[in-house]
Formats: sequence, structure tokens, C-alpha cells
Amino acid sequence: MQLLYDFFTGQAGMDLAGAHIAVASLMAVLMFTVMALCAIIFTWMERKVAGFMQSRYGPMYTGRWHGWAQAVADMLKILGKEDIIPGEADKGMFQFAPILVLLGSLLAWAAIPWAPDFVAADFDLGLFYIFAVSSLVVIGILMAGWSSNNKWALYGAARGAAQMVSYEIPLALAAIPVVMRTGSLNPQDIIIAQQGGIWNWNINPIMNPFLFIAFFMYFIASIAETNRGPFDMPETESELVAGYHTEYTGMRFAFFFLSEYANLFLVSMIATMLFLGGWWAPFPGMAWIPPALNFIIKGVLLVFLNMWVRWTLPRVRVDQLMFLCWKVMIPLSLLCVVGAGLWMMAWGQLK
Amino acid sequence: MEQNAIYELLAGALGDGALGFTENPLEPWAAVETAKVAEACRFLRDDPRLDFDQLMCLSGIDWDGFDEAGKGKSVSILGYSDDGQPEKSDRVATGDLGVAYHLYSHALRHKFTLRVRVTRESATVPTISGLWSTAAWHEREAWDLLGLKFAGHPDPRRMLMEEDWVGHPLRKDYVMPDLWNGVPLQGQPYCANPFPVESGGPDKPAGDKPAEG
Amino acid sequence: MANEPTMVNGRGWGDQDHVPGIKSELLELNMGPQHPATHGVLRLLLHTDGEIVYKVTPVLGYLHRCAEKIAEGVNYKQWVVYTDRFDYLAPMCCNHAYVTAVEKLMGQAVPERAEHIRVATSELSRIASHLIALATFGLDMGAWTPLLYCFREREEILNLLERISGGRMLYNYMIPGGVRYDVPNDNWVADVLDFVDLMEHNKLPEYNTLLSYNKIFIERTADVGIIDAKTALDYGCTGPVLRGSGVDFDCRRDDPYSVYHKFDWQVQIGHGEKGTVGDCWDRYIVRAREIEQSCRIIRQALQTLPDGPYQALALKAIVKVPAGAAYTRVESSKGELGHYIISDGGQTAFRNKVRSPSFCNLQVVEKVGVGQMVSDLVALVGSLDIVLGEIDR
Amino acid sequence: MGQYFTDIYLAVSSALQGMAITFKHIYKKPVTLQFPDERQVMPERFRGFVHNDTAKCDACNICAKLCPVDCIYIETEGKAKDRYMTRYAIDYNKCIWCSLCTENCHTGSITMSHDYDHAVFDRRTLVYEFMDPREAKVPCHRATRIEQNWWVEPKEDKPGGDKGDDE
Amino acid sequence: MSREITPPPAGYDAGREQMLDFKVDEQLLQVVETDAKNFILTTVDEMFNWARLSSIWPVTFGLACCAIEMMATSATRYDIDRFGAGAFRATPRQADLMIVSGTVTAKMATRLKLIYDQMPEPKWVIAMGSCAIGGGPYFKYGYHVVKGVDFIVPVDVYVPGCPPRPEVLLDGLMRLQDKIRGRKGRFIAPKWVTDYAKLIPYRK
Repeated sequence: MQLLYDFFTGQAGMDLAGAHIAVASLMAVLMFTVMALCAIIFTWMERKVAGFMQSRYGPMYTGRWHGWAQAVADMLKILGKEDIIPGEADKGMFQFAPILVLLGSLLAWAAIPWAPDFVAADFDLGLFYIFAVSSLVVIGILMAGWSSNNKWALYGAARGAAQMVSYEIPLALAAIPVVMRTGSLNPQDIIIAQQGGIWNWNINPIMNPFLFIAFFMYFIASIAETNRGPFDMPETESELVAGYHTEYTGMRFAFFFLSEYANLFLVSMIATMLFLGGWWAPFPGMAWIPPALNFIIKGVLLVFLNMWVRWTLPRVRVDQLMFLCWKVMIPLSLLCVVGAGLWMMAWGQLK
Repeated sequence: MEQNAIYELLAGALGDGALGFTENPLEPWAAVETAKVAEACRFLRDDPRLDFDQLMCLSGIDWDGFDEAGKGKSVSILGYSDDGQPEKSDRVATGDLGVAYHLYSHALRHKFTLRVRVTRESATVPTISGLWSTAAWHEREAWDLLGLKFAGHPDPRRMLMEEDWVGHPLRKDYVMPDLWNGVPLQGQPYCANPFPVESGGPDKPAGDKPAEG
Repeated sequence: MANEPTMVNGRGWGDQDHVPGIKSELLELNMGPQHPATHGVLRLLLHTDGEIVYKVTPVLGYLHRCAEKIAEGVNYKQWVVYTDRFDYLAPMCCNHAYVTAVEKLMGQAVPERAEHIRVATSELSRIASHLIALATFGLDMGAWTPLLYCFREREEILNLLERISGGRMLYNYMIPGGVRYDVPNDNWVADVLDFVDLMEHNKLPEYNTLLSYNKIFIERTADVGIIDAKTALDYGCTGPVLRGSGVDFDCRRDDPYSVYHKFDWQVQIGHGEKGTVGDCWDRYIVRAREIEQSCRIIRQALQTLPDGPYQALALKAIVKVPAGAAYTRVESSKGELGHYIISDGGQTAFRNKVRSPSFCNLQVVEKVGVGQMVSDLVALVGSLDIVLGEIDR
Repeated sequence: MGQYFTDIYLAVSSALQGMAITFKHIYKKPVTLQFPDERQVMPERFRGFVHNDTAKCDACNICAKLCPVDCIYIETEGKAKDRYMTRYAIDYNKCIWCSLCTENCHTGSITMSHDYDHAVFDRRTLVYEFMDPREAKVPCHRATRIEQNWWVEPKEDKPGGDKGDDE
Repeated sequence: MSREITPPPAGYDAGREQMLDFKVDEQLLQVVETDAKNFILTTVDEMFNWARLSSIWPVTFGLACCAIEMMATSATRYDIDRFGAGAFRATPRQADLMIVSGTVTAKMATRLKLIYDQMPEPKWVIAMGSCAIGGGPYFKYGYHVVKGVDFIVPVDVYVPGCPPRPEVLLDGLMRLQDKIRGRKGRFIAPKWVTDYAKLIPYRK
């Protein structure tokens, strides 16, 4: 980051404000590209993982080698589709909803620390910021469902809103023990606090068993937050036809599609950052691995875990989902907060 | 319990509503008066000696053109011709309509068959959907396909066709539709011979008629 | 009944104000005919208040293919072809039901060998059908992977049946008086026995682990859509739906046909292990356990396959049936499949009414679906295992 | 409270068991048949498109009568010894691959082939003409067939010979 | 991944005469001729065509028996996902292809038209099975059956069979890809099939 600033202030001859704007735009473009790219990669990965779990191949022919170009073709095709806005729809909201959904996940990407010196926007309140802006997705989904003027979409939106608002709580609660250990909301500080190999990561059950439980709390809540796996209430294919995006075609549907996978990777990266030591290599001797690569590999592994769960488990019912949130997850994560605090006090880890 | 014993009981309860019992090795059946059929069914269901708790089947029948002699000379139904146009006929249907009820008792493991016959003009049978709920749909289907009205039915709509369908398809004199509500139902004559001129030229023998396809 | 308001848990709908000052009415929701959960082209007209369903009205006829009319137009042997297309998931059972009815009218005895082959193929077909039932029920619950595993095993069955009959999915295999072909010489019997062993000892436990005893699945299905025995009998439910409600009845045992009485097997009924008797899980597990029993039947039928002819009549082109009427029922994979044939002594049936199990089983939705959540209704319809080809005919 | 934790334990453990099964499948070879590159070997009785060898056929019309869907069209001209088949067509729009037609063919000319994968762009091409009367008409009577050097079925198989003539 | 071509099965030996037309090339030529005006063969167009043909998303639209074969096609053994066509969309708004799999009844025909109209352009239709192609077994007495879905919506590819084997549906999908591409692509039948087809005399 410092290099970039130096470049803009020095060689390009800008003042500091100009350099800020230049770096920010550069980062925005970069993040969007990475996001689109990872959506494409994860779509392909999802189909391959699902395929092999189900004893079949998944895409094979598009682009010759194991259908690697499948997602590219999907995206290109979606670009070329007709854009239909239903006659009865609320036009402005209908058009704005997908953008808002995408915006929610894109904004959160800004605070992700990819490497020790590379984070698009380095705040002290980074973690808080991430949780805050990712809630925007709910509004987008509600708007999409309402404006489509379709009953199934309305159902999906109502379910989605209930679910995502509820699961914000265990999601944030599960992150609190980590913040307690680090004493900071800055993502970089959280990662730096986990220095020193795998036994120093927050997930290590010997160091603090409550943090270990908190990781699973976080993981389950994140599945619900991304509307996937056993908790895909807003788009349950077998009940609501396609949920809140029933009426969306072409590019607008692609936005939802993109945001699903962007969100998926986002929550996996946050989990990596909070519990799996971020960009630290698992063992001290492996410092030669680029930190960004460490970070991405851990993220992808979590994404794989997410897909694995999705393709194995049946879906829960919407009231059971709420039961799980309010009567299981929230008490347990509160327990984690208290327990982790006591544990840290007992062993003197608290900052 | 044997079926004629059941009939004895039924005849005792119905009085002159029971019209007779036909012994038949395959399927013995009892005829009852149309107006009394609900009463008969209620007796068969509620009497503890009989206890028919399941209505296996309720079938509407169009007896029009039935060959009573058993020679297989019943009237044949109309269909579409090879090029997909509906066939027509001048015959006027006159025969009766009928309903057959097949009952079964899970507790006592016996079966019984009731039949009623009504004329084509006054094709109304009392409903038994209050006795066995399953009869409701069977009766709706019989109304839909055969035009049998069931007096007192709670939901007397068509079962399979749309409400504005014309006619009752399982009647023997039903003429196939060619268009319904903008949906074409006739076929396309794609099966025509592509070599008609060469084979039927003027200086050749006319040949016999094309075989029935 | 149809247009009356329904009360659920003491709450009614219509003009009632749930919130003072705000008039609320029920949401009318069309589920189908193109909907992933309706197993084809069933249309359910729902009246819902939020997630709670207040009224269910099934609308049928989107697949009405006029089979009973065709029965009056084509001859007995030709109509076997159309019986395949009733319950296209278990065509052998449908063939079996029809030829049994025709044979009863004809007074035709069937050779022992043919009966054994019929039983074996029918049971294979039943396994295939139950596999689809498990698979699509899992799919309704959102579990994709069991669907694909079940289809994998189903392909094996289809291959086996293709070897004996020539058709992959619709077989047209049985004829009045026997079966069309003998068992092929290419080791077919041994292959079937191998498959049955694999199914019973290897694949079924896999499905059970993956789906049946999964806690989420149990939560979704136990205590959901309870059909008690009285309702089931009243609505004429048969097959796994009736047995799931705890009624111990199976046409194969209690109204014997073919050679089922020779074999040692048990009728499976629901016991309410995970919830109440007659809930969705019971109906599901009855099917899963029937697969096991079918495996037993197949094993016995093929191990004791007698020698002899496989057709009673020489291959006559046209079958004539003496005049008369008979109602015959057999246990198809969905329940009691009955044929009421009225013959006038000719080549064609005068009237052929088909009492299809799914038609009667589906009707119970009108009663049991009320007061459920939308997701539970999907589970209920899935657990009834309906086939639209059979309902609409 | 005990039930509460038992439920959580059951949920987690059964989910993990299921996940173990799906994970095992990642390492197994998929059962997929990669269709255009690999094909299944069809069993002997497999029913593909119906095929009629018109050189053998004597237009006895039995197949057309037995067909439940009336998809076989046979046209002939002339009588008795001058009876010639001018058309033999099968409409695959209607055909249902039931194999009833092949069962009673006494010449064995109509068979179920093993050919099955032909998707087409135009529905009319599915009405398949098996013979072109401009090239050669097929004599139906046995004597004429022998005279004109056509294939005849061996006598011992069917003593009735050309019984289909009167159909 | 091994791409071995399996040897021809016993049913294909030249001694057994099967006289089916193998006219796909010609039909394709016809299609290209009629559609030549629409195909401005620029690189961008080629690319978009490639994208379209490699990601044909069918709508979940099962009607009857053939729907089960459609499911079998998407299931493990035949796996339509290999062609990128495995993402069955429940809503017609996001689908490209409607596989009319089964009997179209009069009651269903209006709904079928509605679903077709709801799909965004470009869209295609495959008529699968005898019933959808031309009424099939329900031609003669089917008072409630539409004799061919092409009365209702334009059909691109007809897949004969009752029901068609999954292979035939895949073949139909490849023909559809050929049609989108406007020429014959790499999804051609193995050589022995085309060789065999050449032996069959050409008929009108």
C-alpha cells in the first residue's frame, strides 16, 4: 500500500488527497475484478464438487479440460439474455435491488486484509464495518422480493429478511471472543495477534476451547448469512420456485448470482481472519509462502467445507431455522463470550 | 361373509329398494334402486356385521350400445382419423348410465359390489361422499367423464377437464373436439404418401384401397 | 366444504381482523402446475396466512391422457402398452395389475414360471419406484445428493429390466397368459441376485445414514402431516400411505394374487418411532423398509424359479375375453391398483375403469394439508409419493 | 435440558456421518457414462427404431393391425398375383417402441433395430418411407415373388405360405 | 480422463441391415441456409454463440413419463451437466431451454405457452418423446391431448422415443448446440457411427 502511495505522490506528482482518490479507485476496480473472478471460479468449483460428491463429473466439455470455462460461458450467456422487467413490477426498486445486494458484499470486501501490507481500506473499526455493510444485502433482498410483484418472491424475501437479520446476531457474537483476545477491531491487529503457527491461532482448542466453539458458531451462522446449504430459505427451490429472484432475468440475475458467491468467499475470509490466523502460514518454517496465498488457500478450504455441507444435508424448515438461531445459537454464543472471557482472565490472556 | 348373505342383510334393511342379486363366479353384484343407494351404503358401512370401511372403487359406466348377448358387437367409439380430423357418426345414443360401487371391509375381509342404473335423461344419483370421503373425487370424475350428476355433492365441479369443456368424453357417442379455447386438438396429416402421382397414374390399375393404417 | 371458510386452531379467515383496524385477507397461492415440488403437473391452490396454509385445493387434469377412452378403442393386448404409462415409475406393477384382471375375466391359468418372473420383475420395478420416492422426497427436503445416489441404483434396475424386456423404462412385458420373453440366458438371474444383495446390504444403509436418520431430516418429517388410521381409511388411502398410518394391510398378503403366498416376507407398517404414527417419516421409512422386503421376495422368486413354459397361450395376436365384469386389484408400488373391466365378449373392453392409488391418496391433502406450513405441505405431498400419470390417467 | 443437548449432539453427529459418505464419493470413480465418447452396449432384446426390410415384406398387414397407435402405413395396388406393395411407411411421431408389430411377423422382415439416437430438426423427417415405388414395387404374392427372384420365406416354416394375401 | 472410443456394439454390424436415415448433416445445412441472415459471423458473435451453446439452462418442466428420463439424464449415469446444461432453473425467467418432456394436454397447453412466453430471449424448445412431437400413442383417441407441441410453441429439435433414452436427449442437446453454432461442432458421433451411416442407402 505504501508503495502505491509513494508512486502516486512521487512519480505521478499528486498531493495526498489526490493519491487517496487514485488508490481508492484503483482498489475498487481491483476488488470488483477479484470478486467477479472468484464468483466465476466458485461457480465452476461448486459444480465440480457437487458432481464428484454425487458420483458424476460435472461440467466436462466447455473449454476442454474438465469444463474449466463453464462459468465464463454462463456469465457471457447471461450478459446476452433479454432483460425483462415484469409489467406489474415496481420498476425503480426492481432495478436497484440487485445493485444494492452486490454493493453490500462489495463494500465489505474493502476491509479484508489480504497480506500484511495490502488491505484496500485499513480502518481501526474494520470488523465492525464489515458486519455493518454486509447487512445491506438484507435490504436488497427485501426490495427484490417486494418489487417483483410475485408471491413466491415475496415469500422468499420475507423469509430472507427474517433469517438474515436473526443470524447477524450469532455471527457478531461469535466474533466477540476474538476481539476480546486481541483487544482491537482492526482486522490486521486480529491477524497479527495470531502470530506463531497453528497453535497460536484462535481456533486452537487447547489455547481456548470457547474460541473453538465460537468458530463453529460463526461457521453455521455464516452459512445462514449467505443463504446457502441447509439454510437456503430465501430461495428454497423445492418450495418457493426460486425465492426472491424468481422474476429476475439476465444481468440482474447475474448480480444476485455474483453476490451469492462473493458473500460466500467473504464470510470464509472473515472466518480465516478471525480464527484461522489470516495470512500467517500454519508453521513458522513455512514463511516463504506468500501471505496472500496462505489467506486465499484457507478461504477456499472453508468454501469447500461450505459446499460440502450444502450438498450433504437436507434443508431445515423456516421455523426450525429461527429456533436454531434464537434458542441454540444465541445462547451458545453468549456462553462462548462469557466462557472465553473467564478463561482468558484465568490464564491471563485478556488484554 | 359370503356375498349373498350380505345381500340378504341388505335386502332386509332396504325393503323393496333392493332390486336383486346376480350370482356370478367372477363378480356377484346387487342392484339397488337409485334413490336408495346412499341409504344402502350407509347400512353397509355402519352395520357391525358388515363394517365396510373402505370404498375401493366407484365407476361410472355408459351402457349405451352394450352387446347384451356377449358376442362383442358393442358399438365402437369415435376417434380421430389418420390425418387428425374428428370422426363423425349419425347414431343417437339412448342407453342407460350406471354406477358401480366396490366395497371392502378391512376388519372382516369381505367385498361387495353394488350397481345402479339411471336413464340418460335423468342421470342423477345420490352422493355417498358423506359416507366415504374418497367418494367425492370419484364422483366428480364420474360427472366429468360421463355426465352423471350426484345429488348433494359438496363440490360438484369437473375433476379433470376445465369447467368450459363441452361434453362428457367417456360417453359412447362423444365426438372428439378439434379446438378448445384456442388450443388445437386435431392432428397434422404428415403421414400422407409422398408418391401419390407415380403410383396412381392413369394408365395403371387403380389398385385397392389403402390399407387401414 | 369447498367454499366454506376453514377454522384452524380456533382462528378463522376472511373478514376477521387479526390486527385491529387493518383488514387482512388470505393470500391465494398457485403451487404448480410448473413447480418443482409437485412431482409433475399437479396444481395446488393454496390459501395461506403467512407460512400457514388454511386451505388446499388440488386441481387435477393437467396430464389427463384419456386412457380409459383408449381402453374402449384398442384391444386387450394393445392396451397393456397404455398401462405402462399410468405409473411410469413402476410400469411392471401396472402391467401386472392389468394382465391379472384380464386373466381373471378369461379364466386363464398362468404357468408357474411366468408367475415367478412376473413377481421378480414387479418387485424390481417396485424397488425402482420406491427409490424415486425416497429420492424425490429427499429433494423436497432440499437434499440433492440422495436423489443422485438413488438414480444411480435405479439405472442398474433399468438395465436389468431392459435385458429381460427390451424396454428401458416402459416395458410392455407382460401379456395375458404369461410374459413375452423368457429369462435371458446371459446370466440374468445371477446378476439380479447380485444386485439385490448389493441393494440390501450396501446401498440401503447408505441412504439411511445420509437421509433417513439424519437429524435435520427427522425434524422436517416427524410429526408432520399426520394421517391417522381412520382418516386414511376414510379417504381410501392404500399402499405405503395406509401402512404408514399403522394399518396392517397389503394386497399381496391379504388379497393374494400371483404367487406371493409362496414367499416369506413381512408387511411393513409405521410405528411412529420418531414422532406420531402416520407422519411423513413413517411413510418414508415404510418405503425404505419395503425395498428390503422386495429384495427378499426377488431372491426367493428367482432362487426357486421353476422350469416350464413362460406363456400359457401361444402368441396369439388378438385376445378375446368372454363377457362379464370383474374388479381386480393388486398392490402396485403406490398402493392398491384396481381395474374394473366390463367385457362384452369382444376384442375390446366395453369399459375399463382404473382405480389408481395415487388418485385416492392425494385426496387426503385436502384434509391433512390444512394448518400446515408451506414447507410441511411440500413434505406431505412428497411423502404421499404421487404420480400424475396415474392420477389423471 | 438433557433432550436439548441430545438433540444438538444427534444433529451434529448425523450430519458428520452424512458428510463422511459424501466425502468418500469424491475419491470414487464416477459412474457416469460419457455419452458421445462412450456408449452402452445394448442388450440383445433392446428395442430401437423399428426397421422393415421391404425386400422380405409381403404386405400382409398384420403389423399395421397389431400396432396400438396405428403408426404403420402400408399401401398396395392390384389383386392376388398382381398385388404390389407401393408404400411402407412408419411414423416415428407416433411409434412407441412397444415391439408388438415384430412379434407376429411371419416373414421376419420387421425388426427392432439397435439404432436409437437420432434427434431431428424437422418433424416431417420422422415419417420414414421404407421404399421408393419409383425404383421397384414389391410383389406380395408368393408365386410372383419366386418368379421375380425376390426373397421368399422357407416353406417349412409356414405351411400356409402367403396367407396374408387376403388381409 | 480417458477418451477412448468404445468399439461398435454387436447391433451395429453391417450384416444386420438397419435402414434409418442419417440426415443430420443435410438438416443442419437446411437450418444454416434459412438462418444465414441471422448469423453475422463475427468473432463476437461466435463467442456469444459459444457461450450460449455451452450453458443451456433448461427450465424444470416435467410433464409425464419423459420427465423421469429427463431426470435420469441429469442424474449420475448420463449427467447432462457435462454439457453445461445441468443447472435446471425452477423459474422460466432464468432458463434458456424448455424440454417439453411428455404429453401436452389441452389444459396444460395454455400454461406451457405462458411458460414459454416468460422465458427471455434467446430461447429454445426441445420436444422430447412421441407425445410431445405428435401426440404419440394418444393420437387416435386422445380428446384431451395436443397432437404435437409445435402447434403451441416453435420447436427446435425433436427427440423421438417413447420415452427417449437419455442418450437420445443428449443427442438432441448436441443437435441444438449445432443449431446454435450454425455448423457442425466437435460433438459429433463417433466415427464408426458415421461410417455405418454411410452404408445406409439414402432415401427420400
